[in-house]
This record gives sequence, structure tokens and C-alpha cells, in this order.
Amino acid sequence: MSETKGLTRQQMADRMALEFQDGWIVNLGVGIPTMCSNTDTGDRDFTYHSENGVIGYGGVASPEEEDLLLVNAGGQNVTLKPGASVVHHADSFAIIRGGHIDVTVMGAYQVSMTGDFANWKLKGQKGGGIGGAMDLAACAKRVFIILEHVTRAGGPRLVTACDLPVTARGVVKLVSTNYGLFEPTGDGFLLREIAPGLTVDEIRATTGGKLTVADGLKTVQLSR
Amino acid sequence: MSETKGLTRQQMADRMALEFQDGWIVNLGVGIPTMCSNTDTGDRDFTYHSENGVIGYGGVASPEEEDLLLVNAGGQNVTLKPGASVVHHADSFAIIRGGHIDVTVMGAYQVSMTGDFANWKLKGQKGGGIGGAMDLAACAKRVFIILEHVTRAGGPRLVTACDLPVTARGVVKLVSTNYGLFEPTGDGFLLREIAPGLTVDEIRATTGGKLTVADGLKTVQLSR
Amino acid sequence: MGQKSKQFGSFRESVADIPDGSTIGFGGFAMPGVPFNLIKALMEQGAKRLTLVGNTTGGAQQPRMPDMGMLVENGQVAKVICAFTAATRPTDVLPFTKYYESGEVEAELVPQGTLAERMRSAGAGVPAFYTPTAVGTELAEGRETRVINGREYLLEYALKLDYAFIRARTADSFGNLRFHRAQRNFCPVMATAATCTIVEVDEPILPAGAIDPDDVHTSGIFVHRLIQVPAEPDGLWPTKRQERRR
Amino acid sequence: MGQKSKQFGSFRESVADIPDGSTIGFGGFAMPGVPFNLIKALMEQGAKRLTLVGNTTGGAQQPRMPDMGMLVENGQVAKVICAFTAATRPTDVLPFTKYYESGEVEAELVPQGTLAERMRSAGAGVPAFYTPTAVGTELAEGRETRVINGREYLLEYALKLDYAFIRARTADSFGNLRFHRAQRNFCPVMATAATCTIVEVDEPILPAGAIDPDDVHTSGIFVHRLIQVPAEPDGLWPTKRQERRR
Repeated sequence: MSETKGLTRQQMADRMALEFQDGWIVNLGVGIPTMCSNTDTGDRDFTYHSENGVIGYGGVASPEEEDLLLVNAGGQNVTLKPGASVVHHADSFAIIRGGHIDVTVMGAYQVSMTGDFANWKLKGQKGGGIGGAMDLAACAKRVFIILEHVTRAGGPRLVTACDLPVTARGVVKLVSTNYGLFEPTGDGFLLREIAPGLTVDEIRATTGGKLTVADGLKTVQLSR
Repeated sequence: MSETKGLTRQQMADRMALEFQDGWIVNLGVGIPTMCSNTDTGDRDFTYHSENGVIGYGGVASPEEEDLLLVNAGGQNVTLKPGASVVHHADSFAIIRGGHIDVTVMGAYQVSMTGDFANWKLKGQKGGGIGGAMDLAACAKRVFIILEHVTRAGGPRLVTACDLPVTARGVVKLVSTNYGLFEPTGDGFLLREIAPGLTVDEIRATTGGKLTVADGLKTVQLSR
Repeated sequence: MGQKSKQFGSFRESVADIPDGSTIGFGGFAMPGVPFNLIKALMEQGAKRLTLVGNTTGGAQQPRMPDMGMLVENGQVAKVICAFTAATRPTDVLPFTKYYESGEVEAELVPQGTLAERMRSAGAGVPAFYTPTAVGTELAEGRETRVINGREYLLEYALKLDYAFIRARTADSFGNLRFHRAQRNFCPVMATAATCTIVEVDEPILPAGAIDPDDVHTSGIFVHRLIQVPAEPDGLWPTKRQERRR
Repeated sequence: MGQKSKQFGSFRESVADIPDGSTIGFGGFAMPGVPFNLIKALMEQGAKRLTLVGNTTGGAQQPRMPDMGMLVENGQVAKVICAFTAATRPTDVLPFTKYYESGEVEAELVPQGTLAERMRSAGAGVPAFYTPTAVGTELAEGRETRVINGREYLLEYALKLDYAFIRARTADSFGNLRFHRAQRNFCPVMATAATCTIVEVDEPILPAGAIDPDDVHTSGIFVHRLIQVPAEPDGLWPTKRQERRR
């Protein structure tokens, strides 16, 4: 990915992870969302669920810890936390579809001001990569998205309406970008926190729909 | 139960059990059907499935073998055969509904000539006892019924049409009574084997619909 | 995987907040898996107008242990949803029958497999499914059916629970459970269908991680409250059934 | 519990009778649970016009092990049903893509949870169910939906398999299986959906009864053929993935 303004990828993940509440069951998508598990959340502790039925996985396994038959949804060899368990795929998605996941964090190409998002298919592509994204998007209690604020061409990813095929409609509650923290409001986006070094005008210029700004707008606090 | 002509309860069960093929997955209802597990079937061996998720149970437990948390669908403390396993209720009925049970043997109040049967509700009763009977009846590969040939009042139990609420329609393949072995044919019953001491005329007089008799009618062979 | 302890010190505390009008599922099939101690605590707690979900209202067997029927007799129940409102053998009259026949308590009779699947569906986010069970019977009268690939099926809806009361052999502090033999029955299914699952546990509660992840029957993500059953006579345990007289 | 042995001497024999036009499910998610040896045997066996069901057509990872995509490349496949016809990261081009884009092979793209539930339904005798997944998306266009309790759901149908190819850690001679960690994934679900389940097993096959009944993951009633995987190089085993380059 090209050099970008504002937050680093890890910082975007860190900001998102600070929203998680103690005891939450969390599903992290591949890529930047996975970095949420690196965040120091103090006393708060979570249960990480993976689509392949691993409940309670921990960090990426060191070479000595590695078990070739223990992977997360990204195919990484991981460890297990005390209290972990394993179920089969139908039971794993029963957990997802049944609304037992407190939050899913995913990457996306676009998020719309009505909370739609697109992350499974490029323009003009035949087929695509859905994986568990549509189940998670439709069924998790909260859908959080992490993405770069602008495309490589400089266009917005927070848009009035997705022009790529959507993954689910009206579900996105919170978006963390390198420019700040946003909520879709129906007719635009609420800027809740701004990244250091960015201005509201810069953000407004690169965001679809109406940009509203939170009262007493805070800067994203960085621990690293 | 009152004294009856023809086969004993164990003999009715024995005759039915001889129909089972090696390797079948068998579900036996409470009462006479359970006695099928006492039958000597020679080299043929079966897997007994119980509604509560016990797959591969064996005989009733002796006092030394007894495990209070191991019961069959009749609530009897049973043993397990080598290769047994346990699943929960939804998975147990997934086995039933999914057509994985080769035969279910049940008791009944009535069987009709079209293969309907009734075994969950008495006349005028409010509510009833369905248990797993409707699932088994609708979904097992074969439904076999064991019952006394006539009611206490002397009326038929093999009837032209059930006047009790049915458990399922058109499913009964074979009926073992104290008078013999029968198949519902649509417009009556085919007498496949006759119990020692009974006559075709006696059976015809106590059976609903047309009674047809198998070519070269055999007598039920008894091992006890 | 969360700081809050799921362990409760007493059955009384574990059911204290259950409001009137709750829908509660009760694990158990015959003796195994029945949460005797939680039922007893709920009788003392006194919540009213409850909807009870379970295999049977109970009471046909001796010795009689706490069962759904006792909550009915205690005046706490508006409705039961179960696979038996009468005993398997018609000559066994259940204590429940007179309350049902008088109209004091409502009942919804559901085939056992449909009952299990309706709760499984509630836990699995499936609002409705089709089943061949009960097609052509009194239970299907006036209800929606559909022909799929030439066979007729009945539409059934998910059945959500506010609480599940279940019993397990082993638990760890995260709430992972193991059941012994036929104790499993409805228990894991109800745990997934309930907003709050309360478990009475036969053995001392183990530290998280003491159960191998491959050997967990019900994940702790479905379990909210754990109480170890004390030794008799303080705790209620399964007992040998008396033989029926013929 | 039956006299006939389920143990086969070779992978070749275990797939010998698979006819052209079969629908075959392949367990596995990333490396764990993929039946590498059965896939290899099926490539040698040569059955044609197959419908393959699995999470992905494979081929994006290095080292490449036998996967559904290789059967496609081998000219044996009419259709795939899976959750990915493209890789998660758009820059990874799957070998499958050119066969799909040219129209040589058909594909049905199904959300992963819907795919698992459709097979679970096939095994569980549920012909169709409703799910919120994919409502409002391209996948729902022209399809039947229904509003239940104010929310819109999509109707999905059961997906039956003729064969399931899966991999397990442990088996007994009755066919009871245990999986190690993430090896479980689709394997138990496909076993219930298939007319014939063929299992490649990591460890020597145990006598019936060697696995505690409480610890069985998949009952032998769902398993028809067992073959132990030989040591390398005769047998194919999971290997460490190469790190991706950024």
C-alpha cells in the first residue's frame, strides 16, 4: 500500500480495538483488522472467534508453538488462550448467524453513508471472494470497518452510495480510517475523532455525503 | 395386557427383528419394540440409536454396570457397545430427520391399510404424548409397527382408516402382530406369515380392508 | 477472555433476577441432565406467568424429583412447550394433566425433533425452517406447508429462550462444559438458544484451559452462570428409578 | 454394530467406483482438514463432469498441495460450489480464474456460513431454511425472500453430496472420528450430508470402543470408508506455508 497521511495501519487498528468491551466475542478479518489483537486494551480481555470454528485463539504462534492444524481465518498458525474450544463450520456460523459475535471488524473497499459496505468483489470481476464476510456482516451485533480513507487515485472510500456490489446494507456502525474515526449517519458521516495532522477541511474534501463534526472534536489518542 | 392368541410379545418382536439387515441403524420404541434387541439375529449386528442422542447402546445394564446418566429413550439404564457415541438432541434428530435411521419400530393403537398409523393420542384426550414418534415416523427409511392384533373389546387395530389422530400418513411398511406379519397394501393388508394356531378366516374377521394372503403362506418360525 | 466471573455461590443467587413472564428452557431427558437444583431454587424464588420449554412436564416417575410439573403445581406457569403433555403410556396420569384440562395452564405440543431444531435455529439465527415431521397430522392443521422436490413440508419457527437451566458433568471457569453420556440431550441446544444460560455442575469448577479445546461440548461463550452442585442432602442428585409395576 | 469392514487398503481402491457426474464435498479450510491424498487419487481415477463443493478452489498458497483447482485443471470438473471463486486479496490470482472466466467451468458462489448450513440441512433432513445472510446483495437478486418478525430473510435450499472427502486425526474401526483443532472445519458437516463419506486418517485406525463415546466428534454412522495416510513421501501431509511477500 502507498504512503498515506495520518494514522498507520496499526494505529487504525488500535483505535478500533479501544472500542471493544471486556468479555466481548470478537471476529477479526484478515489484514489490518487482525492487528486489533496487538492492541493494549488494559484490563479488558476478549474472546477471538474465527470462521473455521476456533473460539479463543491467541497470538500468532512462534516456531516452537506452531501446530500446523491450528489456524485462524487468515490461515495463520495461532496459539490458543486458556478456555479455548473448537467447533465445526456449521456450528461456527451458527455462532455468527445467531448473533453471538459482539463485533466483527473487516476491511472494505467502500462504506456508504447509510452503512452499506462493499468488500467481496471488484468492478467487472466475475465471481469474487465472499468467504464468511456476508454472514458476519448480516449477523454480528456490530460491524466495524477499517480502511484507508482514500483510494490510490485519491477518491473517497466513504461514499454516498457504494458503486461496488455490497456485502450487506445498513450495518456499519463505526469506521476507522487513517484520517479518523467515523460513524455513518444516513446522509453523511459523523467525524468522531480526527487523526493528528489532518484538518476537517481535508477530510470533508475526501468524504462522500455530508460531513458532520462531533462536538468538541478530539484527536485520536495514540499509544504508539 | 390381557391373554391373547398367537404369538407372545417377545415372539412378535423376534419376528420383526429378523427383518433387520446387518449394519442397520435401528431405533426401537418403548414397550414391545424394545424387545427386538433380545432377538438372536445370528451374524447380523445393528447399531441402536436412541432419541436422546445415544448411538450404539447395548442391553439393559446390570446393577454393577449401571450408570445413572446413561439411559435409552425409555429411560432404562443401558450399556454401550464398542463404537458407541453420544450427540445432543438437535444432532440426534438431525440423524432421524436426515433419513439416517434404517428402521424405526414402534407400537401403535391403529395402522391403516394405506400405511397411516396412530400412537400418540387417545380419543377425546386433550394433548398427548408425541415424543419423537412423529419425527421417526416421517423420516426413518422404514417404519415397522408391532401391536396386538385386536383391541381389548375385540375390534380390529389393522383398520381401513385410523379414527384416532395419526402420527404420520402412508409410512408403515410392515406390521407384526400376535396373529402374523402384515403389509399395508393401500386397499387392505397382505398376510405374509401366519402365527401358529391362527386361521386365515379368523384373521380376515378381525382385520380392516381387504385381506390378501401371500402365495405359499408360511407360518411364523419361532425360536422360542 | 473476560474478567467477570461466571461462578455463583448459590442456586438462590443464580436465579434471583428472573422476572415474571420469562421463557425458560429445562434440559434433561428422563433423569440425566435435569437441573433439579435450579428448578428447586426457582420454586423458592417464585417468578410467575412463566413459559416452560422441555421434553415433558414430568411427574410420571418415582421417585419424583423437581420437574417442570412442580412449577405448574406451584402456580408459577402460564404455558408449557413440550413433546409430551401426557405420558408415553396412557395409563400413567401426569400431575400436569388436571391443570391443562382445566385450562389453568396452556400447552403447545411439539414433536421432540422439531422442538430441538426450533431451539437450535434460535441459537443459529435461522428464523424458520421446513420439516417433514407432523405433515398430515392434527398438528399441521391450518398451518403453512410447502412442497419442495415433490414432498410436503411444514414451516416451523425458531424458539428463543430467555433462560436455559441445564446440568453438566464438568465446567471450567470460562463456562466450557462437558456432559456425561445421556446427560447431554437438550442441554447444549438450549444453551445456544438462551439469552442467559445457567448451569448446575456435578464436579468442582476447573480453571480455564483444564478441558482440552477438542473435548469441549458447549463453549463458554454460551454460558453465563455456573454453580457447583453440593453433596447430598444439600444438593439434589439423580437417583435410581423405581421399577414400574406391571 | 455391523460386520462389514470400513477399512480400505489404498486411496486408489477407496475412490475407484466414483462415477462421472458425482457431487463431491471436500473438507478443509486452509491446510487443516484438506484430504490431499484422496484428491490425488481422484485425479488419477479420472472421473469427469464432477460438481465440487468446498470453501475455495485453492491454489493461492505456496507450497501448493492437491486442491479442488487441480481437479479443474485436470479437466474433471463441470461446476464448483464455494465461498471464494477469487482469493481474499484481489492481487492473488487463482489458477481457477481462467477456467471460470472462459466459461469452461461453472461456479456457484455461496457465503461460507450458508454453504455450511446448506450441507448441515441436507444431513439433517431440512430441505430449506431462511437466513439473513446476503439479503440486499447481488446474490439475492431474483431470489425468494420473506419478512419474518420485521426482518427480511433469504430462502436457501439443502445441498446434498454424493461423496464427502475429509481428513481426520483419529478413527476407530466403526468409523467414529476425532479431528485435531482446526482440522474439524467443514469435515463433520460434509460427513452428514454425503451418501458416502471417505476419510483419510492421520493415525493408525483404532479398534471400536477405543474412543470414549463422549469424545467422538463424528459418529461412525456417517462414515463409510477409512484409509490411514502413510508416512511421507507415500502420504501427503500438511506442510508449513511459505510466508507471503508484501
